[in-house]
Amino acid sequence: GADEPAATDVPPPPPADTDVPVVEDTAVPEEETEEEPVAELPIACFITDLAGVDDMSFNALGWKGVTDAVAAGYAQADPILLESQAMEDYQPNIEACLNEGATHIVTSGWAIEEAVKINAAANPDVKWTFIDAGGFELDNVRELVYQTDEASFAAGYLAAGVTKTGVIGTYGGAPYPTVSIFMDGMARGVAYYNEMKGTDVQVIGWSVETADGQFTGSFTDMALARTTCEGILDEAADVMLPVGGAINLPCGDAIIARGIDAALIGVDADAYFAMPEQYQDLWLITIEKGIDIQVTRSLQADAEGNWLGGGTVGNAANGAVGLSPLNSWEDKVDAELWAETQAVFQAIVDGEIDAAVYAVGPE
Amino acid sequence: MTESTDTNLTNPEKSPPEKPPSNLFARITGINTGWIRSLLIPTLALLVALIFGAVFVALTDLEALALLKEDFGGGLRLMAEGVGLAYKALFTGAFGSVYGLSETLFAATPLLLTGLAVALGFRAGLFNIGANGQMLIGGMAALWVALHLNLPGFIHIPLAILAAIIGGALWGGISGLLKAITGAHEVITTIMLNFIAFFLVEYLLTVPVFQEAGKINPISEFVPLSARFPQVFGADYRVSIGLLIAVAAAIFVSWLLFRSSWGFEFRAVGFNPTASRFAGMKVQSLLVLVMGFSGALAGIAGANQVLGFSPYQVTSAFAGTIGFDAIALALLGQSHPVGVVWAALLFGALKAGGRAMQASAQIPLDLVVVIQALIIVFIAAPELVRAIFRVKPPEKEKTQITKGWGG
Amino acid sequence: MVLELRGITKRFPGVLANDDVSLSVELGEILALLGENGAGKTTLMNILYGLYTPDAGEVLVDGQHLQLSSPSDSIAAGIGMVHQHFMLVPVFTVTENVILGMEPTIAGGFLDMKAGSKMVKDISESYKLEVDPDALIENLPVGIQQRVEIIKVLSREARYLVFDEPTAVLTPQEVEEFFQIVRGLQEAGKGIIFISHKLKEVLEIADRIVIMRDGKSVADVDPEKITEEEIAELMVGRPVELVVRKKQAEPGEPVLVINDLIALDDRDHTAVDGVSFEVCSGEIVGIAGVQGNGQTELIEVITGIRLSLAGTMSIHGQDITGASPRNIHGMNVAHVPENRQESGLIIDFTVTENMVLNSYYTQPYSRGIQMDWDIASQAATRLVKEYDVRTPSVDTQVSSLSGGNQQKVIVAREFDRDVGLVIAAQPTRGIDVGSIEYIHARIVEQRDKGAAVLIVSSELDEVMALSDRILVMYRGKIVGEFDPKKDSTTKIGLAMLGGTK
Amino acid sequence: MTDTSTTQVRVRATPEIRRARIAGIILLVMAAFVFWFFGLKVMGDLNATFKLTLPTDKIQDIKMILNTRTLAFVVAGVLAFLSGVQLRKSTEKRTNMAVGVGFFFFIFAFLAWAAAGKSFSLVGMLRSTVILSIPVTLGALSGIMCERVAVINIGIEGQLLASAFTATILGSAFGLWAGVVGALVVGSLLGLFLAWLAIKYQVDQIIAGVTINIFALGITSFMAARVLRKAQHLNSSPQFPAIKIPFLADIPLLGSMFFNHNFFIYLTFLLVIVLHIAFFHTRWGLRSRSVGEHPRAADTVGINVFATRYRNVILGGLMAGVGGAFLSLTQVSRFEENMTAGIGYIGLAAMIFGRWKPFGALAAGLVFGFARALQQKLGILATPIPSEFLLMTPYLVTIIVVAGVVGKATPPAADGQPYLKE
Ligand SMILES: Nc1ncnc2c1ncn2[C@@H]1O[C@H](COP(=O)(O)OP(=O)(O)OP(=O)(O)O)[C@@H](O)[C@H]1O
Ligand SMILES: Nc1ncnc2c1ncn2[C@@H]1O[C@H](COP(=O)(O)OP(=O)(O)OP(=O)(O)O)[C@@H](O)[C@H]1O
Ligand SMILES: [Mg+2]
Ligand SMILES: [Mg+2]
Repeated sequence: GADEPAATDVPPPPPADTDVPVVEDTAVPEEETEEEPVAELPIACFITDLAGVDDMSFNALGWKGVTDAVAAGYAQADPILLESQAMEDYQPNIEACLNEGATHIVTSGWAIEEAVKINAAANPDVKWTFIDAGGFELDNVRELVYQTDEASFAAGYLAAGVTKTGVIGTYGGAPYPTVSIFMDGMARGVAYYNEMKGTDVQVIGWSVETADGQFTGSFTDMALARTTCEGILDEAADVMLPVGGAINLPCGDAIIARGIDAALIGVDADAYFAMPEQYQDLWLITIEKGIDIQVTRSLQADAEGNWLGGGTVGNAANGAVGLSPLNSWEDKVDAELWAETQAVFQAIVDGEIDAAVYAVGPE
Repeated sequence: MTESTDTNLTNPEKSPPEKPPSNLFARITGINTGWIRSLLIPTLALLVALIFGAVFVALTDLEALALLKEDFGGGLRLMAEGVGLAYKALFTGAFGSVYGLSETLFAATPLLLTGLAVALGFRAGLFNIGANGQMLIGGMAALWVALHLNLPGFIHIPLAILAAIIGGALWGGISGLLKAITGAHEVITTIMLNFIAFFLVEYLLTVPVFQEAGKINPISEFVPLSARFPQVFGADYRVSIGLLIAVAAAIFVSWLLFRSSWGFEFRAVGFNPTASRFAGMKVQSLLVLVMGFSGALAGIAGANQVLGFSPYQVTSAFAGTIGFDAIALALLGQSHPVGVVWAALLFGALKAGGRAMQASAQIPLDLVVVIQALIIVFIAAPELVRAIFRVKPPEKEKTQITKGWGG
Repeated sequence: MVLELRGITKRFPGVLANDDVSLSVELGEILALLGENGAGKTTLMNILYGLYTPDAGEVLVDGQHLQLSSPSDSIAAGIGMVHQHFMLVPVFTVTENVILGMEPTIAGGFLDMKAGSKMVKDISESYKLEVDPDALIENLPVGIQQRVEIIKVLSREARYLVFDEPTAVLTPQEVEEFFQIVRGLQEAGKGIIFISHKLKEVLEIADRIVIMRDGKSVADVDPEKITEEEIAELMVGRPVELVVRKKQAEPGEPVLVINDLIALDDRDHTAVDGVSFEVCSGEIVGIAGVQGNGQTELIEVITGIRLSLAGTMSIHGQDITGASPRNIHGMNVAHVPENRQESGLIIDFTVTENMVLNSYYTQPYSRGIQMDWDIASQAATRLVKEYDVRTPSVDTQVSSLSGGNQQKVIVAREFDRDVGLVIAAQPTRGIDVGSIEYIHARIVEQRDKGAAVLIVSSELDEVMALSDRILVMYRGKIVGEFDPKKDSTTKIGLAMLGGTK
Repeated sequence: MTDTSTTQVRVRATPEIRRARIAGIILLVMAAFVFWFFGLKVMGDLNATFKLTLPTDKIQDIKMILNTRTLAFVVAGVLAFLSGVQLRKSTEKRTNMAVGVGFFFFIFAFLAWAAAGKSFSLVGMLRSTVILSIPVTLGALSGIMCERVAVINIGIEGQLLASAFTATILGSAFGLWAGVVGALVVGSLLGLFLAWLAIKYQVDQIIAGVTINIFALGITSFMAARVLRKAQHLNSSPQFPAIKIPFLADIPLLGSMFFNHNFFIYLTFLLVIVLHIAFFHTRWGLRSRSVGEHPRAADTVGINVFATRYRNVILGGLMAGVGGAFLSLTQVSRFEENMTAGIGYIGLAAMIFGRWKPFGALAAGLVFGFARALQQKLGILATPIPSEFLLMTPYLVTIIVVAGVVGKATPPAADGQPYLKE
């Protein structure tokens, strides 16, 4: 139906008046939004990758972006949702979108990239928004990739200041770059903190040297994620960064079950709002990747006739990646540390700290 | 040993001689109950499965369920509409257009190959759950040849397929070898080798030998034009020579099982390994050989996934769940090549139709899996279907398809 | 005090196994039930035991109709049965097997093994059935297993005992012991039904004889007033030849030579323990012995199926140690294996396929790896005719042939060429008289054509009738050589039990 | 006549000796590898620190510090010694033991190598081993229940998945115990379904089981997509808390491993013991086993073969139901499509590895759990081994164990065969 909610029923996005730069898409000039009316609203179609729309991650966020756009009147009602269950589903799903008359196709996941490239070239009238890969150089495709490690770096700095045990843990679903980039940025942020403060905060589950770490090998095996997290908690970690959608939650379960004073770092959308209630107190902060907002903006631009093709690297400077507010940890985090964290982030925005280490796409 | 058969001699006139199947269908399929009879149960099974599927769709239609409380008739109508829309899409998606038909055949291609792989194993008393892993390894071998040899198409494709055959055969052969040498059961080793193959492929796709240059994601380089399977019905339809290869494989397996001495040995070992050993067959080597053949067939399916369709670039997901679907398929086809062909077409149709159903009726693809499971239940337990439709049973009906752990 | 079966009819698909059969047995009486293979004896008894429901007829005890829907009903009615194929769980102990189904327990279903083994001991003492209550069944010789079956029946306080072919697997001495037991039971007032097709035994023990043929009861006779020949004729329906006719053997060169052969069984215990012998062309050597004394393993080693541990073997002077079954087959050795359905045939295959089971890879049945089924089927058709295999067609599955015809398929396959050595294990086990006569004749024919023949059989009568020379095997060793014409059954039977020469 | 005197008597090795030789050679190779790779090749003189207490433990900071190189040399020596014993002479029992001990030492040396210059929580690894073994063990118990009465249950995976799904939904809607009941009911129903197909309709049991797996995967995914997506409140189940056993839980190492877990883990251990006693010391067990070994014999003494099979297969489904409840109500609070990810199949492997015995199943579960926990620790220790290869560890270990250590296991004699009356 038209008002099908996204994967998680979430309160509206956080207010924009926080100190931290919220995710914003600077590529779309704000002032043009109220210009002359557009003839026709786009018909949106969303295609997931194999993780499906319930992945509590980029697919879910992409779809949320689409439904938000519909709700805001940037796209026609009843957007189409197509899940891919196999590699060979991408092409027919795209064709199904086209056959159903979609004029704006949103897809997520690097694996679909090539199928999109081919079809986008063949269908120049259709607009495409593509999440998590880039390098198309086509006017009708808007690519969204994220220099997530910039925000992750700052979160790492914060975590290093918050930890009491001096150990921070992380694990991911699979060693894919979109996952590892969170882990790598965080580890570098911790290292930066150590350098600044002369401390020895450890990161467990990711090694910057070997560029490899702790993975569950599955984005659905919840029980495995739980023990993976517990294995890291056993090493005395008290801040955890799980990166893998639904498999992030068992780590929260583990912390609650142990009754320890540990925190979680969220990924993608502000976990305080996006994730189930029982974990609310655990989220120290979220490393935000503004997929939903950017997808909505992209549809908005299409609807309003100020479409811009090409790629954007969402980064700290353009606000597409950032840190959420502290939410429930507001009282628990030392104000000085929080100020420092924001300063670190600002330094990244200003280019004084180069936190964009991880490659996010073809050069 | 029970002597339950000492009858023909003492009372030869009492037991009517069993006539060998006379019509062509029976000769080809081995189902000797005549045309109508042999199609009756599968058709009814499909029908019942679809009815159950409809019930599931209706009962999970939350809007209709909500409406049911206020307006019972309206709720029911809404449910019926939902089901109707879904099944119309399912049918037209699979058969309603040339494109649909082509998608059906396209989906059937790897299913047929892996179905044959599993069926061949069953015939020899081996349960190969490892078609997925064998596909992965076979596919990667084909990919290596595709990427690293610079050859004209007419030789490049066969060579890539050959590599897939070798890769799949080796991976399958490991299980055969372990069983022959140590007695480790193939059900376990093939499952484990599936996981191992998957992670191996994940790794291989991050090394320069396979990974697309300049990419950071585990995705392969493009298959060069010379190694791509040509499409047989033109660029608009995804059916490639993979289908022809699969059909050829079915014919080959038919020949292998019923016309070759190897097939004779396979079937002998499948029915009775002890007697086969007494007859001078090398049962242990045959186990390896069968698993090798089985793996090779799955390997070709892997090649099809790698070389067979746009965008000719792979991720570790290229085997999908095909190797598992194949088990159902081989069971459905009663481990007979002809049966497997029909089963593959049916499953292919469900796949293609399922996608259409998702697109136009927003029914999750998983419904197709449910329907598949139900079809197998009803075919495996024809009494169920007969009880529902009050069909009389045929005189004889028994196919031993699998064995326990003993083999 | 009488158990009665009245008008029992039982039909299996295509077979009328019991056709209006009536019989009765009184307490303290031994009734023998005689009949050929497939005459319907076991079926009748299974009905009595509640395993099968009859299509017509009823069972009565003391004129009282019995409702027998499961064995528990029969057990409750005081009927016990020692089955033709023992109903013992091989991996259980004697006690466990005996108490199964009527377990003594202490509170809450826990097994009271002490009570169990005491029960076994008590019964075995009072009926002189010596057995170790804690031994595993699979480790016991058949004779002892039979005792366990009897204890099982007695422990259920049966008044009527059915013995289905109890002597088929026993040596003459064991048979003698068994008869002691049966007489003891008779004295204890039990009613006994004794099934057999060994005429001598029946005449020795029975008070009354009922003869069955083709599912019908054809005679009820007094053993005092009838001869073996008459009984045989009643059983088969025509006069039968009870002896194997053969000429004096003319042994030639040694064909099979075995020296100090040692081999293990499946559980890695020594089964063949330093065996040496030879078989010459033109003679039949029979190996007698109680089952499980290494005969099976010996044959398997000679035919290449089992690896030997030490020793040498040669055929026609050519070393065959470590040779594969196929190599040995290639040396013109015919092998009729012990268990036709397990190792001789693939019963789900057709007659044709079984006829080529060990020659399918050779010309003319296959060229390269391509099989020529037409030629194979022609060959099978010829063999079926030549060896009198009664089958509707060569495309019939062997599983639907009778045991005798199944055995003939094997004999046809193995004998249809220039055979130098015949190895036949239990060649006539469980098949009808007609087929036995036929197969015996074929074996003698091979000998007369100059083949060396090695026969293994647990039926001492068969070994005596066929062999020119008898070797007795006991605990893996050859313990004696006998001449069937001179030595008595008793003497050989003693050797089979490990007695001195 | 032939000259017997000159024919030499060839003596071939018994299988026992052959096995011992192979074991000896493998151990020798392992010794050499340990000596060279973990001993000589290690840079510098590094210590590995094994933590024996958890951060949450009462008693804190017990550690075991070992010199990697010294340990490697010692282990190499032990392996070489075991190898020597094997190559000289051995009995079957001692071969298995030697291989087991050898692997234990090898893994120890390997861990020390991986942890050289670092520290890691050994107790955490062992605790994880126990937790990870639970669903595998329960799956195996389910298999044992069924196969002991000769019904093959390859549908454990599906039974686990369906009952986990039910536990999540009912748990979310009506609380913990409703979830438990739901899981048990669904597990049992799928057991009944298997029994019904296998006994009443004599459907090939492997087919019946595969069908259950496919059906469970399909229907749960379908429901998750069609219902749970819109009704998120049904996909957030409560969790059973850990129950600390007084005093015992505070014993270093053992306390964390065994005595500070949720209800289901204790239940699983209890089930293993209860089933062992039930199978081998009660009337029920004797009858069940007789039905699996020789159904006709059981029938002839008045045991109802069909009823016994129905009952046990349903109980088998129940065991899987416990496994599903464990996953959903103690491990994770959310159902995910295909969240069992093959654990049921591994349970099947554990059943075979454990030779159809409850304690064997537990041991096999622990071996698998250990392999998993090992992989997780290695991921933490940042070894040069790529994570993809680490992820293979549990599966490799299973293959090695099944092929190398177990060999051919003998199932109940009638396993997989339908019982035909008349
Ligand atoms: N023994 C044989 N003699 C002649 N032809 C054979 C033989 N075996 C197989 N064939 C040929 O192979 C074809 C397929 O064999 P068939 O259908 O009998 O196999 P099957 O194992 O009986 O299959 P099913 O599983 O259906 O019972 C037949 O049509 C027949 O021509
Ligand atoms: N369960 C069964 N199904 C079909 N036919 C059967 C079955 N049991 C026995 N028969 C058939 O019924 C007939 C009688 O068999 P039965 O076993 O009673 O003979 P028997 O006299 O005991 O022979 P034997 O001396 O070989 O033990 C045989 O033709 C046999 O093949
Ligand atoms: Mg899904
Ligand atoms: Mg009988």
